[in-house]
Amino acid sequence: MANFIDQANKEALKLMQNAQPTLIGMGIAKDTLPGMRENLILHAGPPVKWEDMSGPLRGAVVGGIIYQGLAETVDEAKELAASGKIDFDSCHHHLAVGPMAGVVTAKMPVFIVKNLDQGNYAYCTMNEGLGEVLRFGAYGENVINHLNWMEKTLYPILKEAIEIHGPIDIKSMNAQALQMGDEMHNRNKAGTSLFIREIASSIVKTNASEEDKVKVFDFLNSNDHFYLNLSMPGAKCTMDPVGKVKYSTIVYGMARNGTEFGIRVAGLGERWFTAPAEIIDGLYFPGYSMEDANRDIGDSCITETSGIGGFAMASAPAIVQFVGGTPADAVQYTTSMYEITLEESVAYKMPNMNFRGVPTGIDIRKVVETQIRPVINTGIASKHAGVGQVGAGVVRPPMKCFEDALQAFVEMLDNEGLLD
Amino acid sequence: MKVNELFKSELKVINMGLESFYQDMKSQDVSAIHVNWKPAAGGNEKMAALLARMKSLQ
Amino acid sequence: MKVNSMVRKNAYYDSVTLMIISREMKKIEGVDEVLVGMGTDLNVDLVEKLSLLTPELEGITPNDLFIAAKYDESKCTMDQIIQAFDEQINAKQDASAGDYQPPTLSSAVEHLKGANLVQISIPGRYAAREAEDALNKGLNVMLFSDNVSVEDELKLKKKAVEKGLLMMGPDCGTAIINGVPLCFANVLRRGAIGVVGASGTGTQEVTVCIDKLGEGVSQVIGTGGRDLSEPINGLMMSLGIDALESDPETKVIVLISKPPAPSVEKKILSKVSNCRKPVVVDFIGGDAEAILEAGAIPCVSLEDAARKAVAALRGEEIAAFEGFDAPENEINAIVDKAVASLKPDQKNLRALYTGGTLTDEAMKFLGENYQIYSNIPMTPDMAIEALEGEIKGHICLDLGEDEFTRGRPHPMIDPLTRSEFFDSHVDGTTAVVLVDCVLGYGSNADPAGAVAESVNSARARLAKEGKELVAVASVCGTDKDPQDLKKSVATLKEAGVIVMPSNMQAVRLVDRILARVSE
Amino acid sequence: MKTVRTLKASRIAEDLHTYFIEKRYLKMRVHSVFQTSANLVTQDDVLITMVTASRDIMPMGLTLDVTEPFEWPFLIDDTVEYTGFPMLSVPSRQCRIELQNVKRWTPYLHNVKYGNAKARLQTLKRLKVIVAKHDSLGIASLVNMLDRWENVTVADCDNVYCRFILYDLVQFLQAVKMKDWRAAGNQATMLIGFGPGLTPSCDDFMSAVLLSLYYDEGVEKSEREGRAAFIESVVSAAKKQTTLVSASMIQHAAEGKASGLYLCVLRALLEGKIDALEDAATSALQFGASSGSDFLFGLCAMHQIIQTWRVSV
Repeated sequence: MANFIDQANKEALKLMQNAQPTLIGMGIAKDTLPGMRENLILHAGPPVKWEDMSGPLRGAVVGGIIYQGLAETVDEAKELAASGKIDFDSCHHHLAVGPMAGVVTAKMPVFIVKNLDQGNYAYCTMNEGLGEVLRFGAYGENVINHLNWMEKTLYPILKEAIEIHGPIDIKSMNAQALQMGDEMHNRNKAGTSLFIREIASSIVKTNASEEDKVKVFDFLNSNDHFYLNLSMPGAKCTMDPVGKVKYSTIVYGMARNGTEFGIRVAGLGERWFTAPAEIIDGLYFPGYSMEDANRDIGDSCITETSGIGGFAMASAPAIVQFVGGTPADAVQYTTSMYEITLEESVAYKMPNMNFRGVPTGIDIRKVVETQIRPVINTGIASKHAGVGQVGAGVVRPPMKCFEDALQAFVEMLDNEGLLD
Repeated sequence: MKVNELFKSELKVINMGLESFYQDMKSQDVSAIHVNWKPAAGGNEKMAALLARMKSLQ
Repeated sequence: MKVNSMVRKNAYYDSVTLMIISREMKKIEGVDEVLVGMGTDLNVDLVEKLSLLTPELEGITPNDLFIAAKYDESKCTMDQIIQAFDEQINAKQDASAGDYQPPTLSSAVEHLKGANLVQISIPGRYAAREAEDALNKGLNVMLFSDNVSVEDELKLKKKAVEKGLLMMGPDCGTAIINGVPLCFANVLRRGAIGVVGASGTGTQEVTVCIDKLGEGVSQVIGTGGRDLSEPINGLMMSLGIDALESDPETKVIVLISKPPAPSVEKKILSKVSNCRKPVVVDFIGGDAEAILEAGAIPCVSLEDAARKAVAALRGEEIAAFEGFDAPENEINAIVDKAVASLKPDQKNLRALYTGGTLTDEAMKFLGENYQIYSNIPMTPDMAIEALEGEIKGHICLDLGEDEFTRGRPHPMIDPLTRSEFFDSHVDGTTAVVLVDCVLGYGSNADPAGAVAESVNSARARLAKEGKELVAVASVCGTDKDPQDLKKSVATLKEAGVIVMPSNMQAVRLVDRILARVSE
Repeated sequence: MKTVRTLKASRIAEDLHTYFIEKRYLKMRVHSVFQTSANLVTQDDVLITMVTASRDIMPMGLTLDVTEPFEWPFLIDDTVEYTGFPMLSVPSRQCRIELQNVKRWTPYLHNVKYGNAKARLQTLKRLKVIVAKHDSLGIASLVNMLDRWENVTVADCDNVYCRFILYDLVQFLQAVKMKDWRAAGNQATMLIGFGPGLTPSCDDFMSAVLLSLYYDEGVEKSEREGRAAFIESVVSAAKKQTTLVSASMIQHAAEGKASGLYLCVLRALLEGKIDALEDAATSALQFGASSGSDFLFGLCAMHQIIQTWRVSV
């Protein structure tokens, strides 16, 4: 008979396989996210204090404060952030996820994604596009204006369009995008296109002006990563129920705040196991080098946690070049992820892996035993606030996170008298 | 005996250890695979012990 | 400074490759300027302007590749520059990801469908666990690793016998399964002689001799050196005999081992006496009577074992072979010539072996007639430790033993240990140097070349004292081995080494020479 | 008996497609084989380039649908035949490449939305910075001298190729700037075939020049003839003076054709789209066909000249 850990993992895997992430609507953070309030600012990764925040995260916080109207100037915003009058917390603690800095403030619009299988929710802001944006720590006037446009124009139209359209099945959209060359982390071109196709007629049916509709379409069309902010909450609401399975050794959360990398393991509840985040040895845009790079940042590796992203690299040859490899390397990356996972996804199949399902369910035991760490596709942010993306690459979580978690797991079993 | 089944089948070798032995196999067109073997937990005794304790659960 | 060039007609490499290569080539020590490019007029103009022009470049066309270089001849050669070019080209092509290498046995089994044998050469303290895992998965095991405890070996072999699987080793150097050489094994003709060997180079010598005689092997099963000890009780040799007896391809069985523990010998021989196929047994220096009694064929040497197996297979008369392939007068001429070249104080033997069982064979034969210092001495007082620095008398060494290999590769892989002993132990009192040269997969790429080099430098050293050196060698290998028997023999002969067809014949020849010089 | 190995093409360049339809029967020879590409040459010295999926498709080229790393099923000098059926066959290797239901790829730009002067100036400026930052092994480091080419010295050169060609290159650019097409044609012969690489650096540079001229929307009637003669003289010089691969690249450029990545850079430049330029130029430098930096240098040089033409008009 299988032991109770294996049984717990089986149960956890069932939750992953059966999850039904579905976009059901949009709302304002303060009215939707549990525990959200005016003076609370959420950020990516495990909790971090203002003093310990890196450049881009601080920049995004400053931008967030100004956008929220809590301060008017940059200096005021910095002072306020340091004053202790603003509370900071991890997005993950409020059922949310955010790419890069991942800053969420009370009045930001968010997507509402529901896992129809378990009935739980996940939230994510809308993707801002490329260039000078809050998530890379920019806080200039353009950034704030753009955020305001997203709130005042984009949000009402999309919200109405989703209401007109009805729920959108993220899982099947992921599955299709995967077949079209996306891995839903660093490439979201197919997903974004599918989303536009799906929502187009509903946008047209909204009451907005023609001019605004055109702007919305242009914006969606110009932003290949728009879908990332749907694939992320999709992965988040898939993984959250796993976190409640006692004795499971599966990783249900991975996230970085630009200072530390943190993981969460099902059997160990809400604890974060953290270690300093790495600086990525990736492919830098001309003129930039590792010296310009911030430590690894963002909640987007929730995609890898759920089995897509870097785990599905074999299916996205187009991005392989941008992480400095060949298509054969991509297949190797994906193949090696089967060594640390427990199952293959039933829903997410990769055509050029002979329709094998993506590697699903990271087991901390396997990671420690094989010393193979999860592979994450990621963008690299400049360490200076506001510069933006300076490269892309492959990063892996520090081994210490997994070793500490394994040790804690054994201690827990010991405390419960379950080990000899 | 199973050995006699081996004598009748195509030899397919898993090589674990010296990679040159694997290269020898490949150079003779023998179907082979090389295991990128590392001691459990990369030789970290403490981790190996923790893993062993978890594995002892039956 | 020398200016030189090379032209390759219609050679095309993509631009990025060419550019990176020319940069890398400038880093070669001694290279002052180097240009790599396509032979267009303007490029040749540049070559000229840099004073790198050679007549060779005059007939070049735009579709030819050239390398033009200026370099310090005392530091490098054009060949080196061209070689560096080729290496860079190849390195670039190899840069793509190789075959997938799974991290664990379980995963390997999934990636190689139908895998049936695991070859293990990881550090001994981890090896038993992996071997056990393999047996549990129904896989045959070739365990090359040493430092596996007797307890573990017994446990593994019991499990293997229970499952009817091969558990070759630990410390098993040679096996050939279905015609595929494993670890240190030679490339042999396939045939009808099945071999179970507890000694690595002994097995190699027998199988190579079989090949030289025009026959082949069905299966060669290695058992590891401890199989016929009391605790292990010949578990794998017994299983091997059973497997070969029921193998339709095998017509004759050969067993090779150092003398087994008496109780084990009894067990093995009783098995042999029930075997329906002819069995040739070479328990090097073992009890011939007992073997005969068991209805098997005893031998006087490894080569003899091969000859008798072939004879048994061909249904020919089985007689002991104790001489030479060459006619007696030729042998005498070789001995005369060798002895004549030596000075009166050159009396000593220096036998420097890389193969363990080959050393045993030499010691067993020569040790009867001479007092020889060795790490496997006939009597304790002849142990190598008794030498204490000062070198005197005859010496015969198995350089593959732990005492010489600590911290460095086996001399069959890396000939450095033997080269060092040539330098330190071959002196003005040396009459004969006796060596083996083991070819095959896993062995050094050119052991004969290394021996030739050592012989040449020793000869140059002795020449200063006005002395000659006599070197005798045998090559354990076949023409199909990667190192090639013919080529190895030619290399040795070119260095003036007397090459004999087998270790035993080399030993006998040395015996004749020593007998003459000690008269 | 050996079985016939069948490979499938996934994409084909339109010009090659038309060529096959026109020819009905073709006998070709394998000209060269690289890791991710291979060239065939017809009896009329037309070059056909096959690539694997990780490589950019070329004019007169096709992409094979194969997994990588890929070993090409033929060797240099093997004969390849096309007999009107939608496939190529390599009789001596029992191998064929199927061309059925293959997607077409357009090897030239269409629907270019020319951007305004300001935007184009910005993209050009950005492109120069990108090229300057790239560690070039060819002549691209000369991009730094584009703003002041009347006063260059050898100190501007960081390698032997730049030093050798600097003077001739400046003369060439000067002639083009003055629209002295005859002088430019003569001067071009002093460049073609020079530099490192299978496609020598100056050839990459020159194809960028020709490609830019092709898409220059402001040609006046009076200069058409002169330009055409210049282009013709460059193409014919290339046939004599440089490698076959280079000569075909230059010929294609004269017809407005180039590999996919190069076209992307050009489009971004023409349309004045900074983001698109950033991505395309980076890819062209890192992963593009050979000598991307020399090609981009050529774009910078030629577009700078085109800008000055516009200003002076």
